[in-house]
Amino acid sequence: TQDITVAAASDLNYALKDLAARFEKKTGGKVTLSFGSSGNLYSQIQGGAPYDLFFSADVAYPQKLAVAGLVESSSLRTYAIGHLVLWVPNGSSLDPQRLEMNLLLQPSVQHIAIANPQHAPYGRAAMAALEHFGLKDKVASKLVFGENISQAAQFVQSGNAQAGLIALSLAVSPAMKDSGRYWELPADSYPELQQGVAVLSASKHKPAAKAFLDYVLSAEGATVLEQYGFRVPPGK
Amino acid sequence: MSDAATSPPGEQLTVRVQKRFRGESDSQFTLEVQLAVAGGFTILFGASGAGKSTLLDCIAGLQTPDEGTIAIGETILFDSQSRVNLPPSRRSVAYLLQSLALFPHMTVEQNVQYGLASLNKADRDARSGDVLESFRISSLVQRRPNEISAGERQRVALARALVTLPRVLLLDEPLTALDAVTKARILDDLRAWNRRHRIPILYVTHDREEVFALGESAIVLEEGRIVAQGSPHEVLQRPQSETVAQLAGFENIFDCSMTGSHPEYGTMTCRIAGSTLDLEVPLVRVNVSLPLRVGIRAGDILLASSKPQGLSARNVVDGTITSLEQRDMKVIAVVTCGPAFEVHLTLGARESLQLKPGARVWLVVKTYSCHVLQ
Amino acid sequence: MSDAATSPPGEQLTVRVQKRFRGESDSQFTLEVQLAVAGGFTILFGASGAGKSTLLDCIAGLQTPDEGTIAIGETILFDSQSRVNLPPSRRSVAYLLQSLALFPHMTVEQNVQYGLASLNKADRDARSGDVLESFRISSLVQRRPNEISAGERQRVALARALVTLPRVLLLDEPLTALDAVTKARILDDLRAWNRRHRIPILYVTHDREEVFALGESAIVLEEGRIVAQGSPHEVLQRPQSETVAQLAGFENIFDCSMTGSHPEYGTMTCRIAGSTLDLEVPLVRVNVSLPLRVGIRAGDILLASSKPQGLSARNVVDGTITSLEQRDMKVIAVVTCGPAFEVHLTLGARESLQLKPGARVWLVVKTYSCHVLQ
Amino acid sequence: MIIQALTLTLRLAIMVSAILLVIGIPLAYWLAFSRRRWKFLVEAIVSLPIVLPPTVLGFYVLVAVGPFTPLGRWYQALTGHSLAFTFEGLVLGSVLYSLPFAVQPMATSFAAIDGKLLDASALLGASRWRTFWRIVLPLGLPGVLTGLVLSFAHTLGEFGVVLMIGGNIPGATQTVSILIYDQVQALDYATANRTALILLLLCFTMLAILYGLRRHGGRNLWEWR
Amino acid sequence: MIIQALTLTLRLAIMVSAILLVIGIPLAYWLAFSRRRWKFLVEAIVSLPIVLPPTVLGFYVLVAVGPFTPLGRWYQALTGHSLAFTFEGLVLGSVLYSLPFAVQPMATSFAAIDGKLLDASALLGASRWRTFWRIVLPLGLPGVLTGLVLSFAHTLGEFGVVLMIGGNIPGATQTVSILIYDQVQALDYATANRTALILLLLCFTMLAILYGLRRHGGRNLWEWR
Ligand SMILES: Nc1ncnc2c1ncn2[C@@H]1O[C@H](COP(=O)(O)OP(=O)(O)OP(=O)(O)O)[C@@H](O)[C@H]1O
Ligand SMILES: Nc1ncnc2c1ncn2[C@@H]1O[C@H](COP(=O)(O)OP(=O)(O)OP(=O)(O)O)[C@@H](O)[C@H]1O
Ligand SMILES: [Mg+2]
Ligand SMILES: [Mg+2]
Repeated sequence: TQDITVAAASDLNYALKDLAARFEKKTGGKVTLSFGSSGNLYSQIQGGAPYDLFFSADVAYPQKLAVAGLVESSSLRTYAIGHLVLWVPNGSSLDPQRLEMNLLLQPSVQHIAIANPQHAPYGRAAMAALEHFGLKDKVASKLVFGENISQAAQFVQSGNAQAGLIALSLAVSPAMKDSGRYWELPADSYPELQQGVAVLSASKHKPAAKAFLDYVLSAEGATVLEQYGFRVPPGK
Repeated sequence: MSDAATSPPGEQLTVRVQKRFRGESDSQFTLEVQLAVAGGFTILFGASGAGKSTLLDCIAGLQTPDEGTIAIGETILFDSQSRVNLPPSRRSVAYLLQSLALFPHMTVEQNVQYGLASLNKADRDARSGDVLESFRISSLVQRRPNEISAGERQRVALARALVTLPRVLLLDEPLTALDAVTKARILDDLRAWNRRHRIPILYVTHDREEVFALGESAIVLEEGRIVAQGSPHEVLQRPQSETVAQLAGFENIFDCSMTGSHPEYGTMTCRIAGSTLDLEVPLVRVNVSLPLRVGIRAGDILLASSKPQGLSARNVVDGTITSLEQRDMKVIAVVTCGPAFEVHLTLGARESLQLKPGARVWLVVKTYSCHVLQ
Repeated sequence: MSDAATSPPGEQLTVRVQKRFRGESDSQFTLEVQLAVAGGFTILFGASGAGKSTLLDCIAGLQTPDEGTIAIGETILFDSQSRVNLPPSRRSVAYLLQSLALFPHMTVEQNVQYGLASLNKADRDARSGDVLESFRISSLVQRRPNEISAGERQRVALARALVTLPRVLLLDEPLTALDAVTKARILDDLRAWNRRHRIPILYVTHDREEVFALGESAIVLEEGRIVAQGSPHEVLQRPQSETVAQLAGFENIFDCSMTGSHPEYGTMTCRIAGSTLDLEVPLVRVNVSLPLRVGIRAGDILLASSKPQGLSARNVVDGTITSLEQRDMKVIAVVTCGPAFEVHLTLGARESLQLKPGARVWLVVKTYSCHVLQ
Repeated sequence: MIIQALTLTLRLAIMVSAILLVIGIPLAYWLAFSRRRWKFLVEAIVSLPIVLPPTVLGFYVLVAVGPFTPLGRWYQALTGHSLAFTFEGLVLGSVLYSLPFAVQPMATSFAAIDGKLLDASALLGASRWRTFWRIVLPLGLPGVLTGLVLSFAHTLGEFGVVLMIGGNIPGATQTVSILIYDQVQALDYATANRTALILLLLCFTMLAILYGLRRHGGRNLWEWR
Repeated sequence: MIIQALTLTLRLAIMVSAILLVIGIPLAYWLAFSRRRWKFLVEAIVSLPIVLPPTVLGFYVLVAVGPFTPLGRWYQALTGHSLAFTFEGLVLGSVLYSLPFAVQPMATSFAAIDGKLLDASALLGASRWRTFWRIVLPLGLPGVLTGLVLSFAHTLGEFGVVLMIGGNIPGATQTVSILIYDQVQALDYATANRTALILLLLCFTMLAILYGLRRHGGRNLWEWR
């Protein structure tokens, strides 16, 4: 079995570490994980980065890479669907379950953290959700933007933003699970956050990469992903 | 610099310091002096490395003595016991450093006026203008130190120190880079300045002319210790140590032993070692068991071409001219009569006596021209 | 420094340069000289700011002349026409800068050996050891420049320049910070060095003693121009310009007009302006319509307490002593006889003539002691 | 948008440079002339901020000024708002992060001044204050200038700290650096190139003028050697 | 993992500092002593890399060394592999980004050396080369040291360029900075704090030793004032 290097979006941090550990135990192959923002990883793959597998936070990046021939189109899959939650820290007096999106209109909410909608998938989803609830203009001046969804989470978690629209995968992560409360946004309030994966054309360890990909897409993989706040696309 | 009225004598500078430099194993230097400097010029004289600059540094506060006291009048500048140590800026001491330390980024004028911050512009200009004028550097006011000559720089630094109104003035070889004419002029200015201010001035120089032009008293330093003190004449004419003697310009120094004493005349006789020549010298209280030395200035010895008669001088010795050399306006003759004497003569004397190497001559030395050293 | 054999005369340094500093509106300085310097000491003499350091800077390559040529023997160092301009490092010129420029981060020894990189360690040590020994600074070898006295620094810088074997040596006031004894010793060393090497040495000094101790020839600079050139005696005894006269120590300078000429005796008579006093002076080819000046050294004037008879001196004038002051070993008398004359006497003369202010005296001035300046 | 970001960036850089002048020069003075035993510890600490990744430094600052710390609460009580996501927050973070770049060259320059000149100034009765203004500062000017240029340029380019503390709010805390970063992340290379080019040209012009001035006109100020 | 990252980081920082010594000192020398008219342009250019956000600079470097440029192809042909995502790539990026921090303080220090000393050296027959080694370098050492400390620390802390060019591959291109950044991104604050603390302590110790040495033992080298 061969060693592989996997490039993955930051929101997969916990889930993939768990999956990689299980996979290594099972097969004996070594999986090296390299996390980054999907945009950076995209640029790096364009620059010839020596990754074997690319787990993106959306499908657009792998699709673009497929068009450019940098990933194998045949391997392109949606491996998970992300969820958006409204998150407040424990110290907050506001109850997201009760107020739902109206929480954002409370005067005590001065800053709302989201990821940057220009390039982060969760940011785009958050903007869509705000529009869906008719809040976009009302809260526009309260928005602060993280480089990625982790930074958005840090904004709220440190208390500097009073609420944030972040990934469910982060909200249930060990780091945040006990430090705040959340309300999961209805799935129809924003476009589905499909997260795509593909094997790099330049990979020298394609069989191993495919093996790991298969494992992630397997039923066992799906269970793990669900556990970390992702939903697995139907029909898989 | 017009007011020539003499001010009453001012405060006195008293110094007692000890300062040791710990050399890297080999050499070591200790300054250990005690002195009181009254108003007016006190010349600090001493060989290179004798500790003159170190002493001034201690007074100005640039170096901290290991032990001692420094005071101007009643004001204590430094006291190792009571741990007083005023910073240089509060000592009211003006100090012309040997290295000048002109501010390179300021013009000559800005340099000179630096110490006058408390005055208004008109007064500042007047004060600095006067000094610059009399030091002949007023045409340079807009230049920077790197654009003027070394002698000009020295005058700027002197002007900078003088325009402030210090309680003590320290000048470390202030006129070395100057030609005779400029130097004479500035010496005049310094004398006039001194008449008006009468503050203690410690003036370091190696130049005997400056000593006599300025000095009201003199201090001789030797290896960090004071070896002589008094008026310039006292110090240099009655030298008690060989260093002072050499500094004072004794071209002739002889090892002698006492052969007789004539207390009634205030004289004694000494024989120059290795010869049969006796000299009559002034009687001094000496330890007879120690070797004596007698110093005679070459300029104090007279030459005669025939044996002189009926002179008051007691030492008349005949000898032969072994060399005759002209240097500057001076003729330097060496006369051998057992020991060799160096004699300085005028050009006129050589001519009128028709001196030539090989000629027989008589040396005439007055008793009081013989200086007993120990 | 033991080998005392005199080397044959070496190459000659020829200089013709023009260099102008453009002052900020007010003052301006132009150096414009042409000179040839043979092996041995050539003294460069001149008032502060006369351009001495600038001339040396040009020769060493630290400043670029506006125009001219500089060559050592056949080697052209600088030529504005053919655009030759060797960098200082390739001129084989050793230069003791007035500012010394010792390397602050190196020990005395490292400083002195800096120019000896091409030698092996043993030779380096031998060469520098000799010089350091004879300059009496060998105990300081491990110190840094900021840990030694100013005079010691000066000797280190001199040693550093001398240990290299240059083709030309430039020394800018190398001994100013030294006491008489140390200076005399180093002058001896320099003379010995010169005997062995015979390279052109340009030596700047303000000190007449150094001029006569070292100088084989002398050049006088005045406001950037050479005003006199020749042996020290020629230059200073027959001064043709007032600056040189003052430098040469003429205490008495009188404006005169010619009243008669006696070509047969080689003399002429001059009347001191504003008086009826005639002086007999040597005959010189002068432009009668221009004012004349006559310079007389105070030391060349004799005093007599009664009218002298049967003397060869032609100028005998009676006057009155108006002041009598002792300075150093010298008595300075001012005698008024219409104009006032300064006269320098020995202490002995004062005593034997029993001179006092107010006393009537006769001034005796030899014709050849009167120097005509124009 | 780029105009807005540019204005903000320049305001930030000028503000940070000004503050660094005010706190950097005294600190540099102290580092250069103090004789305290523990000076070297302070020297080491001053350089520490830059060994942390900027984002991480930013994160720590964010936590420190957040409502869960005494500092954050105190500031909130004092001013009525939090430091995070404000211009003042950006200034704080940037000052912290550029401090060593300002202080170190200044301290080096100050320490290189000939001690005899400081002595001479004191001997002429000048207070430490006067000596500082008339001697230390003019003679140390090249170092001060270097420190300023480095910290100014560094503030222009830094985005980790700024993003973290500022929250990337257009018009309020979005600097040009963040803008370019966003454009690159959005794969909008053409716009990113244009923005970067504008920034580079602007800075190049400013630096060239500065260095050119120093060389030609500014002789009075610092080319007195 | 932290050991691995630390080793890599130190290797990188030492390498970068060494290279900056080798190219920074001559460049600083030129900047300090050249009399070219256009020197001020070079001075301005040297400072330019730091006005770009590091990630963006990294991005441009990545493009420049990528397979679509002559430079990238030439390097690939020469060495058989690309510069990107290798240790050498990290070194390149870091050198570029830390250059101003190294060069500027050095140039300032060199320019402050008393010209008379350089004259004296030349007069003693020393070549420019010897003058440089024996006079300029020892007397400019405080500036060289400042430049080194700043660029060393900056290389330790910088992660934008490194992340972009290196690609965050543990063991190959993952520096401590990136590691800490990753840990913060993963919201794993406890680990991040620990890693940051280790880095800070390490650097603090190194800097304190360096500054302490300079103060006490190293007198021979640079405390000759
Ligand atoms: N950079 C400059 N700009 C303008 N004038 C200058 C500059 N350097 C020197 N000078 C002037 O040139 C003249 C000659 O200077 P130089 O240093 O050669 O004099 P010097 O004969 O060596 O005097 P000193 O005996 O005082 O050392 C002086 O009047 C000085 O003011
Ligand atoms: N920092 C130091 N460490 C060790 N010795 C020193 C230090 N500074 C001075 N000395 C020594 O102290 C002695 C006195 O130095 P000082 O500068 O006072 O002499 P000086 O009388 O002024 O001589 P000069 O006439 O040459 O200027 C010298 O022998 C010198 O070598
Ligand atoms: Mg001294
Ligand atoms: Mg000169």
